[in-house]
Amino acid sequence: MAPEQRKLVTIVTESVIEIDLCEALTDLGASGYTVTNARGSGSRGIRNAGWSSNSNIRIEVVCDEPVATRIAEHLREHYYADFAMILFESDVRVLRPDKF
Amino acid sequence: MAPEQRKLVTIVTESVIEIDLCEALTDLGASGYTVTNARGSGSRGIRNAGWSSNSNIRIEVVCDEPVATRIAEHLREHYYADFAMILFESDVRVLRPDKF
Amino acid sequence: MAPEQRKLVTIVTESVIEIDLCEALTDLGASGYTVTNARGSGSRGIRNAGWSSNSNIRIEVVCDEPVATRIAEHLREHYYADFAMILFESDVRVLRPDKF
Amino acid sequence: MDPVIWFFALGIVAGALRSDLKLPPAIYDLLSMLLLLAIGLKGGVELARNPFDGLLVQVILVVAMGLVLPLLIFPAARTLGRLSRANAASVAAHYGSVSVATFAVGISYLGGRSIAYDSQLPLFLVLLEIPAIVVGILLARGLKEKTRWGRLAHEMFLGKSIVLLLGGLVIGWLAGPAGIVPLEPLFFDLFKGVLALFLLEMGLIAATEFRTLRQNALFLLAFGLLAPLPLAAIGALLGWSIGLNPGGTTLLAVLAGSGSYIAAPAAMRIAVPAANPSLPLAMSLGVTFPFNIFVGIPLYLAFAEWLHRL
Amino acid sequence: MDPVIWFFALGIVAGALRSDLKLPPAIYDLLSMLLLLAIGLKGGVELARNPFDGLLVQVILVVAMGLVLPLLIFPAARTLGRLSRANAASVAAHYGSVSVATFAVGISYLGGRSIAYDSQLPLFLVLLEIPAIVVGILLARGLKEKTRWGRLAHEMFLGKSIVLLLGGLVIGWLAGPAGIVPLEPLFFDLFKGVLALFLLEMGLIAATEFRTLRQNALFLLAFGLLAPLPLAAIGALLGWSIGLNPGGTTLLAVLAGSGSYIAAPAAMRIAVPAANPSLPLAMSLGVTFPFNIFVGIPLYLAFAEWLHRL
Amino acid sequence: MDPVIWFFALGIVAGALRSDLKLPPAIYDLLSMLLLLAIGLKGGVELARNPFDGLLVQVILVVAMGLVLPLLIFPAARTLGRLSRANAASVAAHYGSVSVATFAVGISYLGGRSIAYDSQLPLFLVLLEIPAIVVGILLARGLKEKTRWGRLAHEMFLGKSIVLLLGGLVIGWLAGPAGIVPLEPLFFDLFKGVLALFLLEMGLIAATEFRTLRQNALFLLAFGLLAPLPLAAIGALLGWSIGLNPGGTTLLAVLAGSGSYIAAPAAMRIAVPAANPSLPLAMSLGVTFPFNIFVGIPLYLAFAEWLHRL
Ligand SMILES: Nc1ncnc2c1ncn2[C@@H]1O[C@H](COP(=O)(O)O)[C@@H](O)[C@H]1O
Ligand SMILES: Nc1ncnc2c1ncn2[C@@H]1O[C@H](COP(=O)(O)O)[C@@H](O)[C@H]1O
Ligand SMILES: Nc1ncnc2c1ncn2[C@@H]1O[C@H](COP(=O)(O)O)[C@@H](O)[C@H]1O
Ligand code: NA
Ligand code: NA
Ligand code: NA
Repeated sequence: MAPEQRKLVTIVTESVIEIDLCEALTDLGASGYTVTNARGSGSRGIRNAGWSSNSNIRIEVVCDEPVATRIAEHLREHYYADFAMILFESDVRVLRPDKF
Repeated sequence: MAPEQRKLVTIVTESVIEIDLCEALTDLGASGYTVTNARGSGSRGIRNAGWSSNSNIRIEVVCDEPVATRIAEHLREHYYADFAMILFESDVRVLRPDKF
Repeated sequence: MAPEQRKLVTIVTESVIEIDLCEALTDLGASGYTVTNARGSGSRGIRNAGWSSNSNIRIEVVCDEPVATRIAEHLREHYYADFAMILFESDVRVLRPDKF
Repeated sequence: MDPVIWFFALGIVAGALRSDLKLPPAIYDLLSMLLLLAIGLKGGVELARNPFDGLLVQVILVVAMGLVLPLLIFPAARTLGRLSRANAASVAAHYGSVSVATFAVGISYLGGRSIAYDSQLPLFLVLLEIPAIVVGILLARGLKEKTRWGRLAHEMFLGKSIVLLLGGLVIGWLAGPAGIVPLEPLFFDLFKGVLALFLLEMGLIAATEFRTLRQNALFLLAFGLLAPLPLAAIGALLGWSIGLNPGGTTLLAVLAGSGSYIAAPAAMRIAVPAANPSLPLAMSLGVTFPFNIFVGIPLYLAFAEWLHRL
Repeated sequence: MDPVIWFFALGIVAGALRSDLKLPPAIYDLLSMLLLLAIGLKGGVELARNPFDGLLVQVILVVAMGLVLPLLIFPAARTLGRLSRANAASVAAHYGSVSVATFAVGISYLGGRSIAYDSQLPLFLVLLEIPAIVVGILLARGLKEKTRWGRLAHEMFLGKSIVLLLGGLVIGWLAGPAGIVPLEPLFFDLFKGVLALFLLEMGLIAATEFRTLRQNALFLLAFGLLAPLPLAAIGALLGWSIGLNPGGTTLLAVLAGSGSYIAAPAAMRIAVPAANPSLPLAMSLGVTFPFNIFVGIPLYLAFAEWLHRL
Repeated sequence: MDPVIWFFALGIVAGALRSDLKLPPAIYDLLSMLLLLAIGLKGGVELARNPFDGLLVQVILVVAMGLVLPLLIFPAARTLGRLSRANAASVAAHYGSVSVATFAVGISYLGGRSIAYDSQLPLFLVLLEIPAIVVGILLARGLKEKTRWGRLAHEMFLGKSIVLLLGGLVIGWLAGPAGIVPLEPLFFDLFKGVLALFLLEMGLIAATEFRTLRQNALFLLAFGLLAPLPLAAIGALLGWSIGLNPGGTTLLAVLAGSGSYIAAPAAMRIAVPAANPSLPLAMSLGVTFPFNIFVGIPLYLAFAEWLHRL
């Protein structure tokens, strides 16, 4: 099995939307996702995870290009205006391409 | 010191194998690794970190190409069939290439 | 809005310098950063997060090339000699380039 | 003065001086779970001890208050504060709903002076949490179809605070005064200590939230300080007229005069994303909460006692 | 009914309704540490108070039971349940080993009726944890050289539960009834409250695990409900015949009739990766644990008392 | 022997055997907060009960001791241990400062024998935390402008331990013996149990730190074992000469003879990065702490009582 190219989409955003967002990712065609707790700072100020209203999550999705594009579109439409959020994408090689 | 190319191998898997896996990474030639707690969803269902049997870890290893290949081989042989696990690889530039 | 190239700088280091380091990142021109708790192993031994003196953080900064270079310079000068620390850089595409 | 309040003050001071003191999120969760369960259990045991009639009428009136309060707050926030529709609705939802921590300090205050309160109060706490949030969402969005009410109902009714309060109530009622004895060391004896630690963290958070009060600062400060009084007066009058004792009347005033900072922020963030989440939080946590625990609660008790002397 | 059990029911209900209620993992760890230490300390103090002879014979027989039980379970799981060799062995390991939480509920149940139990029971809890796991691994893998027994022994003998139970036993024994007094408020007075919180989380987990019971659902349900009875009967008979009192006999029945969900899952995951980890967990946590705390424990006590009247 | 110490031993053993036992960091934080607040509150209540004169002179002398101790330690570490300037200064800072856990064990030890101690001791604990660190930094860096003293002062004075100890002192003093009663179940009744859990974790950490003692191992071991004696003697002599009672004298000896492992490591890591952080930690946690709790404290008490019989 040769490694194959996929996209890694990383999202950092408010933890309050974790459930909604993860549901949306699955609906948009992602085969899975990984979430870690995070804190940080950005254009919407410092979010230092002292308590739940003020904590971030960091979500990673390995997927193919069309799904990555759909995710970016969806977030831009539904979340970008109102939520602390960043999104970036990079190229990765995966081992079991059938999984993603 | 010019930055130099290395591989970043990222593994997301069940936390129950952390000790074994980290030992194996060192044996396979990795100069180090970084672990964070995670939760997620994939082909083996939702792993939401409610308690230890059901939580994930996310491991990162910065290494050269041969080590990255050895790690992928090792995981494929020993863990892929039976454990919730994904692995992906990307290119990174490091500052102190002698370290990795 | 077309996606645009940026650098993702990832730093893994001792959690004791989190406050100083995050201040420095902002001063060096980063528009933000994301921090997660981590543990790991490297040239300075095992850091397994049992208690605060022995735990790591993992910091990510999305920024443009000059800022990435400045960050690398700053860390090399002020921290590399005395702290458990690694730094690596990769290419990412961002959605709202004006933010970074 | 009740010593638990000094812990809040300590938190405020440490936060204002930017100390690195910080409770881990897991501990914050543990403490709030213990408080919610303790309040519920206590209420349940009291219900088992003194069952009472006429609950249905009281319940209806209390829920009605929860629906009316945000309708009074919304226009005030909209006109006096010149807040956007979304922000005004969010403030209405927060202040129409209730603060568990303020209620806990109220219980602690009454306990310190051995003043009894009616056993149904924890139930009223549960009942008042949600209606104002629903009204707030309707005020912000109208009856647009897009609101995912199913998702929201789930978020609100199955949120941690309702589940633990209600669960505690039922378990306390099932166990009764005798059955609860083995659980008392954790849930009742430690109550004040747990509340003290919780208030320490609340102080740290309040100090941070207070700092975000920049735009509209004057209005927000004034609103946060003055709104509790008429709201609490409404609560006290309702309590008195439905026959609560002075302690119960005080606690209903506390509920009406306090602003939510757990259920409302989460629900509004999802249902009305355009509302600025830190605005009502800064007001309810940074201004109203300290006002209530230092000044408000004694005032409401005095008012309730005055009413009962009429 | 013991009120701590209602907390389990609350957890089940909240979990089934998919509430967002969730104990942070750190709190789960704290609660389980407190329970393990409390059980160990209590046993140690009792051992210091009533030293007894003939322990060696009892120990040998109890360990023998731990080795025999999985050998009885394995063929049943293999033939009746048509489970793969690995899965049947894993079920055997889980049910041959013991559940600390069920034991804690058993202690709490006996305590509520002031029924004494022999002081060596916590020691038996420690002794029964490991043998069945070893047998389960052998059943799955045979004596292949590839099993890293050193690594596994480390995992099992130095796992959290053994270290805390055994450590607590030794410290309790060293401290004795007088020395333990200053530690009683945390470890003994809070025991039931801590157990209540722990059971709340267990209920939440059980609700989730129960959902994964899909394939083989009927067999798994039947096995999870019916297996405890013969297993507990064996435990009770052994307890009675080695001279335990009715309380001790009940607890040995509880140990035999309960399934592990801490030590066994971790060890089997490492030693027999081919076994599906959620299958035995769903059975032991989702079916047998609730069965035992609601129905089994009272039954085992009745049986133990009947035996002692013979 | 005080049973809490066995928990430390259990931690050491489990750590040495590389058990996977580990307290979550959040629990470590909770336990240390509870200890710090309890010590502060206890001191504050005592201060309210027995106000005393002449505090200012005592305060000045105690701070002076905090400044002098590192000046004695530095040359010893530099010459006998052949440590680099940075490392020697770091050791001086750690041993000149104080260990809260050792102090807590000292309190527990005195409590077990009903020996009273002067109410100002918790205040001395606060006062002794910082001066030695400042001297240590000056010894390492001289008066270079580059030291960011503002940042460091913030780190030290607003660090968790000072804020909680001082905050507890003030709250205890404000509340007084009567006001503190409702807080006693959490902060005083659970004190020993919380200390036991904390020492369990300290044992686990000490076992790990001990392993890092490789280079210079002999000197470090010798220093860690022998340094406490003269340092504690200085503390005892000072305590005796400023008129402390035997219990107070013992605790001042404990403070002088113990090494910091919270405030000093954090401050030195930032101010003197060139110092190896695990060296003083391994000594203070891995050698001196166990020495003090097993051997030192009883010795210091004997010495203090001998002094008071003079
Ligand atoms: N330049 C950046 N690099 C890394 N993370 C960032 C950056 N900007 C923002 N973030 C993260 O994204 C979250 C939301 O960003 P924002 O919407 O800009 O407030 C912040 O709290 C940070 O955790
Ligand atoms: N497409 C994906 N993107 C990101 N993370 C994933 C993806 N698929 C699986 N994971 C993570 O890897 C873990 C194991 O995956 P699996 O073996 O597919 O169940 C999951 O629990 C997720 O945390
Ligand atoms: N090769 C590596 N791959 C991933 N993480 C590493 C690697 N080397 C070191 N680290 C991380 O960086 C921290 C500091 O590294 P060091 O300065 O080498 O001790 C370690 O504790 C690890 O968390
Ligand atoms: Na209100
Ligand atoms: Na069993
Ligand atoms: Na000292």
